[in-house]
Amino acid sequence: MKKVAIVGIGHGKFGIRSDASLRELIFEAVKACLDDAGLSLKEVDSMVTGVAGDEFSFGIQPSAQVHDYIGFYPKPNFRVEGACATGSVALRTGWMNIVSGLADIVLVVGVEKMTEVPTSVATEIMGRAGDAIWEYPFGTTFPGYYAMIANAHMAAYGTTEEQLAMVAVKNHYYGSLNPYAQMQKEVTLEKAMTSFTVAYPLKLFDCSLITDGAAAVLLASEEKAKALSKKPVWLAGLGCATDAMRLGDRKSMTSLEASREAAKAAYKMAGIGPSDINVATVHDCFTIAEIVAYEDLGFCEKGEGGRLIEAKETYVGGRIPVNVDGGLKSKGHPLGATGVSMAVEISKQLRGEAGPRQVKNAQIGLTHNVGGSGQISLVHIFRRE
Amino acid sequence: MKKVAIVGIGHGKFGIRSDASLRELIFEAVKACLDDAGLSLKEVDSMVTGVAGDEFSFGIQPSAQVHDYIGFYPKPNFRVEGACATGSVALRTGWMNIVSGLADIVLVVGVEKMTEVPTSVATEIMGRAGDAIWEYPFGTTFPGYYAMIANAHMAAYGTTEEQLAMVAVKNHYYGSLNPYAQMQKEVTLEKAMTSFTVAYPLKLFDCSLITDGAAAVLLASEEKAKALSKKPVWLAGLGCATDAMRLGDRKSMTSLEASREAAKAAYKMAGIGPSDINVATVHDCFTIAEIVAYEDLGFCEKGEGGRLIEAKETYVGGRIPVNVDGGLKSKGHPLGATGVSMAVEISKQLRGEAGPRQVKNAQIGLTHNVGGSGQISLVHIFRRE
Amino acid sequence: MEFKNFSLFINQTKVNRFAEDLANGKITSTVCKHCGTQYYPPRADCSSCMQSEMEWKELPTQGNLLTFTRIHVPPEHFAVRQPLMPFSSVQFEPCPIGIIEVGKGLPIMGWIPKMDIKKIKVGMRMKASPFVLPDGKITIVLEPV
Amino acid sequence: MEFKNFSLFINQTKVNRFAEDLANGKITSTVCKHCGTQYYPPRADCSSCMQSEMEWKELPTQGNLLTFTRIHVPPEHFAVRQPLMPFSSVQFEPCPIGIIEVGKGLPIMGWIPKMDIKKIKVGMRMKASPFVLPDGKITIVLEPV
Ligand SMILES: [Zn+2]
Ligand SMILES: [Zn+2]
Repeated sequence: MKKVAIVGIGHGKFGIRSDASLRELIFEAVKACLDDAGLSLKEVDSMVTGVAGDEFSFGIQPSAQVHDYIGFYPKPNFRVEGACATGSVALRTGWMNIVSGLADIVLVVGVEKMTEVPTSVATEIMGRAGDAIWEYPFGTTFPGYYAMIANAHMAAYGTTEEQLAMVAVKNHYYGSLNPYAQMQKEVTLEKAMTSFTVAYPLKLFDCSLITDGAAAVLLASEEKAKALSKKPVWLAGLGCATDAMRLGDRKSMTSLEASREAAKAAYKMAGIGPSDINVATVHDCFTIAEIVAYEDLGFCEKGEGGRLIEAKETYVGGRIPVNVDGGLKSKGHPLGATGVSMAVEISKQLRGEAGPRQVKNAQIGLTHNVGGSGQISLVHIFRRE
Repeated sequence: MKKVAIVGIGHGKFGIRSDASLRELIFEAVKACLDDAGLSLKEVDSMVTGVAGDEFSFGIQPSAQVHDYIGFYPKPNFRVEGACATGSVALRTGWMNIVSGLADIVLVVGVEKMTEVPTSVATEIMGRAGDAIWEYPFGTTFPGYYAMIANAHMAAYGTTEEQLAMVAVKNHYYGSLNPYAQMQKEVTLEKAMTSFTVAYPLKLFDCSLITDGAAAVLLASEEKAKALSKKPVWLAGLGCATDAMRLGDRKSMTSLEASREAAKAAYKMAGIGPSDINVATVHDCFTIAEIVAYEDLGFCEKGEGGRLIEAKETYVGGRIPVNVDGGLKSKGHPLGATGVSMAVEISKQLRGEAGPRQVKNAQIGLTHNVGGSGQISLVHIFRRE
Repeated sequence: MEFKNFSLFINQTKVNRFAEDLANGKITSTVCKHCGTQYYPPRADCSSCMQSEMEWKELPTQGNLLTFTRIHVPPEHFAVRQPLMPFSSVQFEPCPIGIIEVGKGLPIMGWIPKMDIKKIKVGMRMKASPFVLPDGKITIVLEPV
Repeated sequence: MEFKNFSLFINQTKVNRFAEDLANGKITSTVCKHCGTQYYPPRADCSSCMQSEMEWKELPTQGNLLTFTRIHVPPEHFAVRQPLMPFSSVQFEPCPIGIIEVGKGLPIMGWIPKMDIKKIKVGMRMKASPFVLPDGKITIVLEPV
């Protein structure tokens, strides 16, 4: 199988970006990405655009807003979508583009402009990312789905609200070191524990934010990557899996089967195991999601996730540093951009360019990106060499 | 490059399907497709879902509705989108899946459930498939965009309203022979010419319909295709191209540059030219679109499209039979399903199973599928051997 | 009874009889005539054997609570400013929801209007019943047994 | 003047000054300070040279009609039952729209309220002007010169 590398990365400021439209957000990320790679758009063969919601982009085919605004036409570009895992679906599709021989250099962009609609509408749109027919009529929301996972996990394994809050404390700490993060201030355990309840037992600081943002990566074939880049980051393993739509239909309420399956596929393809990972970004749309991800990715045994964060093993210097860019929790979660942003962060880590958040001598990194309440999950493994 | 073939086809009834939900429509097409291939879902490695509108599917990640309802999880599935060209984007992505080595057998489905929202809302959703910021504020609709193309084409080349209506007459005739078509009755030139104006100069019979429907194809690698199928239909050429978002920004107002570029790529990859095509399905969302497609695909010279239909050269028995399944015009246009439906029809023709619509000894077929008002276009070429 | 009175958005499905049954006091499922697989929520097609001949069957209504929550920041259709927010007694006391398992692979989601969130425990025995709201909409409630 | 008064949906863009200019009687474009490319509709970023320093510049307002139509089946926001449908005199006479080219690559879309559709011809000379609607919304009209 052909090899593919990331040869350019670009990341816009995440946050409430009332200064910019979807297309203007993308421009920032694409410009940064091209500058990083030292390439012009003329040298790019094809493009994949990740946008999760038509209702956020005010129209179908948001990919056309993108290729029009950056002037990429007439070259190929289309949209892919997998709810909150959209950015990783875009990366997977970009990889397929190159390995199938259709392109040598592919621009992968992810964007979401979420704050233009009222918060209650954003909450509805995401609430319908469960089953709009059979779950939403019970007033379900995104926090609601994960709150149900949290209550099941707490009942089964004794996971505590403090342990959830500890994830928030860690991710806010690292967010404070990431200039692209939406929230750049630390939070104390006490403050997190006493914040108001969004969906019992999840509190404000257990939840990621509604965010505007964009990110971009340039993928290249082996030959092009070696010619173009001094520090290519190789995509060594890809996994994608799905699960039942409704929580109640899942094999387990305390883990995401799609993540377990996607991880299995990615580890197999890369020929490594969980203990080989030096740094990871996981899908912490809620603090419980990070704890479940520790377990689903094999960073600890089933049920031990709460204790892993309690022992600070997922800090830089710990056994497996996780979300040391602030995670969705503190960096923000613009749905379509998140998976691409994760690939940008892991690329920085493997290049040794993560500054105060750098994991020493990181050689192998992993991204984990979940859509909806677990209906899809993608795991990617990256290597320095 | 590896070879990929269609080894199974499935098509649901297109129309106002108030009897079925999106997921139930998909089931019909998938069931028919598996039966046609003589395969079970267990033997399928991966899936791609084409759905154009979140607002039609009442939620992001409509692909999850699909993999949940047909029981495909935990295997990979995600959504792709390119407005009205979504189904062809799904086919392209399915092809990439196999050629990149991620899968040997891929199920490609396309679906849209459009009639559950009120017609004025459907009109709005599609109107915003132009530029929601810079065109929609002038009350633009889908017919409106193509009406502007029609007026420009008529002014430049003398194309007449009668010639437009002749496309409708042809496509309704063939629709009457297609049991899956929404409209199954013929229309006279007089009736088409005297129907009410939707967007000047386009009349009711110049416009495709708002349709519910689903279609599915099974793709397989060369080895699997030869083992599985007596009549594999080989995907010999793929082209995808894009254009500016707004009509006013296009190089030409009388042709779709994206289609010209996509056709060029597909012909090149297949190593053939327009005169080698025995049968084609083209994107006749409006009658003018079929006439422009004749020209963009090289079936006639620029500006000669009106005269090509007038001479009946696109009927069975003519120089190049086009849309002899009824086209979007009469078969219906469920956005995400359309491109897949085109592939189903061309497969039938190349297998010699098109019944009263059969083009004799068809060896090479072409599909042409346009998104929005021309922001994306895909051309696929299929061969019997 | 229109299906939309239960589902809020969608009226067009082969299983719209479900809402009718609910209005008549029954929570119903479908069972595949070919392979016997039972589905709740009901399905018109069987993903086990790919056949589409189903029969309707009333569900058992008692089961253990798989999980629950109480959503304090509701989506558009359930915003507290709307009079229709079901089972909302005071502005800051939205109603808990939960999922009980009434048989293998048969989960019922419902509102839990009568319980303090602190007293709800995973694994507790509960009963599901149809419930007609004052505005004519129809839904399902869970209560301890 | 909020940009939404022109765009209907979107308020948040780097070029929202456009609506302000329109309210002041000017149709404005942006010009790239680096490479001189002029954009209408205005853009905050230059896709020719990938720089983002732009200056605002008033557009010429006369040009030839590229194309036109009249939409009889309007979308949700322009439905005839709504009082706000711009320039709709009688229920079945919606207003034509068109696109004029006021310079190379500078197309202006606008309503053509004063003309019979049969008299509109591709290529005719027209002039674009800002127009404030009774409800405070702002748009652009075209008329023959
Ligand atoms: Zn069965
Ligand atoms: Zn410039």
